[in-house]
Amino acid sequence: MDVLYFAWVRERIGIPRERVDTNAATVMDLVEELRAREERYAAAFADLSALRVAVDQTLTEFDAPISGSREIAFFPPMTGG
Amino acid sequence: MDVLYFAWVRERIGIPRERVDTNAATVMDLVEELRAREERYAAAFADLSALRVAVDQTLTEFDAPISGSREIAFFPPMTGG
Amino acid sequence: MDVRVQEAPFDFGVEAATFASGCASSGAVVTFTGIVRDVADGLKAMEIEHYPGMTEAALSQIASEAKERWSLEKALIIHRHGRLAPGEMIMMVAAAAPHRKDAFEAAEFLMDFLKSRAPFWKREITRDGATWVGAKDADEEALRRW
Amino acid sequence: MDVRVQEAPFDFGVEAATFASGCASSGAVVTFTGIVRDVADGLKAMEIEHYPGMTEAALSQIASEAKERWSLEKALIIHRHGRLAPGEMIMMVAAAAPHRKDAFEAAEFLMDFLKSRAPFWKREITRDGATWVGAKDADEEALRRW
Repeated sequence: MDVLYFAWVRERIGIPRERVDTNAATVMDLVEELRAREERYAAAFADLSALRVAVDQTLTEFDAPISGSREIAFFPPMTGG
Repeated sequence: MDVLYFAWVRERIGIPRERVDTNAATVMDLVEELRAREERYAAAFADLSALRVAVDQTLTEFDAPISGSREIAFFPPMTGG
Repeated sequence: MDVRVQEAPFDFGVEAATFASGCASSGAVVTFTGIVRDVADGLKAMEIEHYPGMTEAALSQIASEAKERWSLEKALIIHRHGRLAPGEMIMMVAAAAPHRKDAFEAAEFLMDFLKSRAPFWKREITRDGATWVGAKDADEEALRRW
Repeated sequence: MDVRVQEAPFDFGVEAATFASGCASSGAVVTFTGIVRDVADGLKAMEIEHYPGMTEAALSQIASEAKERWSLEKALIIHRHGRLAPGEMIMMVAAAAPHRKDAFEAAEFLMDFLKSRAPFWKREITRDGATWVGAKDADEEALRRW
């Protein structure tokens, strides 16, 4: 699936998006896989209360299932308007 | 003093303003004097809950003093905006 | 602070743009515009009577109070009188503040006071004649918020 | 219903006038405009990142919900992204309803959701560098009203 990063999450990880092959069942499982990869991922995902997640462009929670999803995005709380 | 009428009060009394010589102490005293004049005044002032009054261009109550005032205006509740 | 009482139409787009372009230190601009509704009840015109002198004084006082209560950078009130056709703009208010909550509240405050404390009286002209618009209880109720 | 996400500036006066002129059956039009504040803290620019695709979907959903809840005749959202200078307009919303209370509430609802549910992220550029704007508790709080 495609994993996207925005704002300081993008900066910390260093790339705006990447293709990830995973069998993760939930967003949280995917987060654990990413955290285990490298320090920059561990740093970006250190405090989940400072992060939001969208699955296939819809805001959701970290315990949401992701099997069959095409696009997971991680970002800080939004500041529009 | 000058007495002004607006909206349906003006229509009922038939004139937009007039000069009134009075020794009325309060708005209410003036209303009683006007009521006693003619049927059209009595009709216009029949229901004071449907009327508002301004003394020298400031909204006030019917028991307000008017000695020394230059301009008393009677009108229905306002419908601006 | 800018208060205008006039019979002539105003250009809402120009007024709104001019107001907002002078608000660089504010961040939040709210406008309200009232339009003569063009509904299928045979309304031919809206006539607005006012009390020259008192109108300007009342609007200035309302605008000053709003400016003080919400620390507005600017406030604008334009209100027309005379005969208006359906679709014409009756009035507008605008408020500029550093934060949106203040701009919204100030604009609502201006409107609530304009509705029942500024000396305007509306009359609807239809095929069947002319009818003075009655004050609404909801408008009097709205003032209690402030 | 009209939702636009764009890098280019928009003409607030033209947009507001066009919106209001097509509202003859409404009577009440409220607009909100957000401007990059030009305050004395050395802000050189505001950069706005967004999530193409999700942004448009989120704004359309917010506008649809507002339109339904307040029986709006029309709703408009324009939101810019990219680099903006102090004094530039970031975004605007507009809502047209038969009565002022609905138009005000719908515009506030649109703003409250835009602030913390539409995928935009602001970054302030000053002489000292770039800082991501933090989400405000008050903005999250504001959503509970709805």
